[in-house]
Amino acid sequence: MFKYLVMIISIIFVLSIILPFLTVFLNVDYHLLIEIAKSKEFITSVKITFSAAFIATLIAIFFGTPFAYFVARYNFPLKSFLEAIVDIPQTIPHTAAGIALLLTLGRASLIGKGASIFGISFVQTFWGIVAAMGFLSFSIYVSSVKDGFKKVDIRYEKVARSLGATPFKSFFYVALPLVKHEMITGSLLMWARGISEFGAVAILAYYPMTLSVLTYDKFQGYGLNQALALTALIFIISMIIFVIIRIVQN
Amino acid sequence: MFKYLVMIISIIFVLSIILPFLTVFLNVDYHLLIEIAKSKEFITSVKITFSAAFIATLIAIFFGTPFAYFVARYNFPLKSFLEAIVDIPQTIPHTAAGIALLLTLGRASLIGKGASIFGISFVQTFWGIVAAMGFLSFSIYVSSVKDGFKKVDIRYEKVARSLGATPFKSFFYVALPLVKHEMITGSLLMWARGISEFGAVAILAYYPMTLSVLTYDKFQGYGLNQALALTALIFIISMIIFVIIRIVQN
Amino acid sequence: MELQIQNLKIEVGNFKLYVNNLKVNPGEYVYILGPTGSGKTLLLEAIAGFVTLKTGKILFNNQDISILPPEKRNIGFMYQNYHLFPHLNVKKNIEFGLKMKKIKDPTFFNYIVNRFNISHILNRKVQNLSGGEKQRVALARALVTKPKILLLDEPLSALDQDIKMEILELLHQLCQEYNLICIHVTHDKSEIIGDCAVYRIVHSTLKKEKSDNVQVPSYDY
Amino acid sequence: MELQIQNLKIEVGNFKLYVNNLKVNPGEYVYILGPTGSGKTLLLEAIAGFVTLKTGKILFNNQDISILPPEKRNIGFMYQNYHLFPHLNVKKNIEFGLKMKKIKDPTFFNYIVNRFNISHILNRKVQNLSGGEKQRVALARALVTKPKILLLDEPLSALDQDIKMEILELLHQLCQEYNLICIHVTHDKSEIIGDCAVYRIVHSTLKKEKSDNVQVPSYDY
Amino acid sequence: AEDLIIFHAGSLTNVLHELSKAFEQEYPKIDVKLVAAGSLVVARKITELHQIADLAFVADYTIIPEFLYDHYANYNVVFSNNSIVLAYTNKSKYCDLINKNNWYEIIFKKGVLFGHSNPDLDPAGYRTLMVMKLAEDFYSKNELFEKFINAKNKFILKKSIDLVAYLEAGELDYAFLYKSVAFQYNLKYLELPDEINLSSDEYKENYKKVSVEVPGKDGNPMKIFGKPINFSFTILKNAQNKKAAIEFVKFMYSDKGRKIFKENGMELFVLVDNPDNLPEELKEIWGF
Ligand SMILES: [Mg+2]
Ligand SMILES: [Mg+2]
Ligand SMILES: [Mg+2]
Repeated sequence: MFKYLVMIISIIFVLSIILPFLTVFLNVDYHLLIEIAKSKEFITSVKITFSAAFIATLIAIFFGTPFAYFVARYNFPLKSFLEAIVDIPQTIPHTAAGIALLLTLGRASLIGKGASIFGISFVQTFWGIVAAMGFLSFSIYVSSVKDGFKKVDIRYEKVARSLGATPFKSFFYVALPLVKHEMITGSLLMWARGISEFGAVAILAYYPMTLSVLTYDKFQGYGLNQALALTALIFIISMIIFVIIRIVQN
Repeated sequence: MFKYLVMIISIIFVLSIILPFLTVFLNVDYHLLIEIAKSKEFITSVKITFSAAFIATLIAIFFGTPFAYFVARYNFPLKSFLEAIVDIPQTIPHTAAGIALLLTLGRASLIGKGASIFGISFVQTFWGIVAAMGFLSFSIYVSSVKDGFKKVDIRYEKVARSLGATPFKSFFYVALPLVKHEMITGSLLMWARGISEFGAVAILAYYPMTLSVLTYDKFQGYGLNQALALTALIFIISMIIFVIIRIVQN
Repeated sequence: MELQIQNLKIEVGNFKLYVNNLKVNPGEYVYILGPTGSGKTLLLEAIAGFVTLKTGKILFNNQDISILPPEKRNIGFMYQNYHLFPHLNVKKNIEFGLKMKKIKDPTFFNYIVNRFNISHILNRKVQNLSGGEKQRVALARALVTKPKILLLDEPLSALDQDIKMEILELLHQLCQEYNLICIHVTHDKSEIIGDCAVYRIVHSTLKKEKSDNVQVPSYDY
Repeated sequence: MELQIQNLKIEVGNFKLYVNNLKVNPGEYVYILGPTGSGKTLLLEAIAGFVTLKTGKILFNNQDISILPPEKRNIGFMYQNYHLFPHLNVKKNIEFGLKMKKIKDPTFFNYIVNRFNISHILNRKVQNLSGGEKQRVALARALVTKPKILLLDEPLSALDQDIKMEILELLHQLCQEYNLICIHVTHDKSEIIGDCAVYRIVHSTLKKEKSDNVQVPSYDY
Repeated sequence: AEDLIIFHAGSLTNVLHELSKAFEQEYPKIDVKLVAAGSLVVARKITELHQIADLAFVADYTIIPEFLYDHYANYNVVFSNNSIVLAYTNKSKYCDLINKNNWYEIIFKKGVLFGHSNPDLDPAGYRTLMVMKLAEDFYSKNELFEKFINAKNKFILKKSIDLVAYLEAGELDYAFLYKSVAFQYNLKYLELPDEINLSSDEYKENYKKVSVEVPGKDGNPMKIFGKPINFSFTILKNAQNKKAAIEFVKFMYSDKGRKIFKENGMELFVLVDNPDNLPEELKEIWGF
């Protein structure tokens, strides 16, 4: 009885998740889908979206891994405050984050001026996409790896030290390999989230168009059919990514 | 040496997160901020945003808790497939999700027609906001509670059964209280994420305006100063929410 | 009023367990020995109703109870880590069964609480109890609803050495006091006291040992 | 070449531990007894260099090693759960110290591997080893870099009863064979064999027992 | 590749998209970036948000002189005209019944949803309000405008083009759009009487009788009076890629460009304000 009740509620729940996907694939114009899939605009957008999310993830790995280790291994004043700060971007409206980033990285800002010396600018450029994606999804990576480090018994590292490893070596040869799994899944999840980012990207870099922005643009400028075909394509891509993440996780 | 290197990278990392917030508060026009904080438009938007996210969370609690229990406690074919499906909305671009929801819940759809009998419609209404927030953030709640159930030793429930509890009672008096913490933090995180949602809300229900949409609208239509003041206000609200979540979590 | 298991077969995944015949009378305390992973807990769970039987019957008072759900079998179950409900204090843990079965019997509740010498810790959190206190609370919780059968899954293994004997003697006393059918599973033969029937799981099958010869070579488990 | 600890004081949070004097000679095997939570592990970690001393000195060969980082102390450390690196196979676990210290000594490596009778499991994953095998691999890993001091944190507690004695004897043999300073901490006095010095942590202070009188009342720990 | 950034009224999305595709084929080194917004937003992006663009296309020719002169532009090329229509689809409620004499009743009927764009952001929005004010007189329906403003069965979206997808999805029954937009998206549409549809120079004086307030420069309210709908563009003074912008305009007035406009239901012409300030190349092709 109880089991069936739980089962029925669960089934309703799952159906309500599947339904939007089903609706899209039932209504989409498949000729248009194939046409868009082949279009230069779409292919460029896929490349930009994937590579921007990839670079954002690389940056998060470089800065976030030491941070996660620092927080997991050492005690210091304001530690929990620091941990909290890293999670804030997860809960702020993305459009507000986008405006904050625009101000921080814009041409008139310190960073914007500094970056322009190296020929980098963030507004309406690829690097703006990277910044927006990175800012709003790095905490996924960090919290995954932080949990990993917290789960790893610090005694492994102590044993390594007693066997002659410097802190540096015990980090690289013991701590990092033991969180390899969390690093990989954290990266994949961050990458996937980066791909899905919209609000901040739309403000900081409407161009070059990511898949999110392109969808919105099509919806607003070119009507439903194009947007729908694009949505279906994105769903297919998302599901492929998702299957990959699941395979890696298990 | 190693510790200092890790510390320096961590500090750079944290600074780069704090910087956008700092920039906003250094540049905002505080008179305008106060004016907006008092404006009817803003207050309405806060009310709508908070209550829509709240209702979405309630729905997730009602449907998602049994689902999480079902997945954590029972074995059945395609279980891992089902678990995977629930996580998909996390990785799809939100604008694409918005278009899928528009099609699924629109006036012409089955659900839309059904709902209209009860006087509910989803496009450009409060219920559309609830649907968009719910669809894109319920998996935060579900995965929190699912992890909770998985961590609870099933033997507690078996003991309860041996003491005369029906499955229903052992669920309510033992399983649920033991995941109370995960339910609360999962709800709060889902609520916060709902508040931050933009892409899908913008498509399904640009009106009535949530805080995310209002920010975008101000930015696009009325210039940076208004958007900036709004962003600062949102940051303040987000930080308050965040502190509350942290307090509850610990 | 005896418990009798006949031709029982359990299959969980690749794991199998056979019990051809097991009979326990009220007031009788029997031991089941077996190494870790031999299926001792599983057997108790089958008796309590948490495992679907492949074949066979579990008779209590000559009635097949294997068709009943756990909550209707009236069997006390104690896991090795007691599994006191962490969200309830000592008092509410003990009252849990009464509440579920809608029994109101404050006299017996008070009697049990005094019997186990835990009246002074009723308002404590279960997390803060010592091993022996946890054990006694768990026993009180199991017995306050007056079950006829008490299943004990390695009841001493989480206790400090010095109180093991004390609790073991208590268990034997309770068995006689309430005329209980007690089944005690363990991997440690030193827990066997008194002249009890001893069973052993050998090659997935429950076999009876001569009760006067429990000293078997140690390599066997 | 002896290890000497003088006026040591450790403070971690509210926890304190004092060692007025502890002296161990090469080839000597000493026991430190104490209940769970008394700071046995902490003391070993202090000797190995993982805990900052409040006051006091740790002298080895009359030199204060307490200023050295752990990797320069040349102390073998074995935790009760061995902590074999799960991402490395048996061979790589044993080679780890050699690699870190950039030692190339295949002869000694082979000797150690044969000494501990683990040459046939070198390519195994450490997860799949038995308790005794893990123990021997952990010892090989600790000893292959030729430390002068071997710290053993409850070295027998994760082992099955039947091989405890075997490993205990091996530890004593190793101590003599390599002229090691061995410190064995445990809460179980039955692990004491031979005529060894025995210390006990009482009220946060390490105290020496008469080595011929280790049979103390059991309520003491 | 060099970028040519064009800020434009949403209602020009389709035609400019086609135009820029054709243009990119001819000039493969130039990458055209189209950024659509309501025309008032186009202006504010340039003046308030200091965003950089090469060309600005707006749906109301008065916006360029009002907002962009003299700091950001010093000439204004009126290139096409338009009218307001009531667009719908064959799924729209009462689509079989609607005509010139009942539309202002049908849009208020129960179950009907209609939409227009935001008057503060988009000329199509304030023009819709003007149409309703004119209709109140024209049809002698007292309080028609009042009823329209207070109607609950409507969406107001940022720019008129945003309404199209909702019409197509069946989420809207009727939307006030430019005729060219309705044409481009193959929507059905009801042409409103010339007296009120803001298309004709003939009724110029009639249109002038109505006005709408929108946020002007510095956010102060600004009154806009009714007038025939004319689209205009300018090359911005701070354009980073003026050369490509000129090439684009030349391409727009080439045979290929004209054809694209025609296919999108728009007539292309030239009326220049301050022709002296035009780049030489454009003076040449237009004969100034
Ligand atoms: Mg067991
Ligand atoms: Mg210890
Ligand atoms: Mg282009």
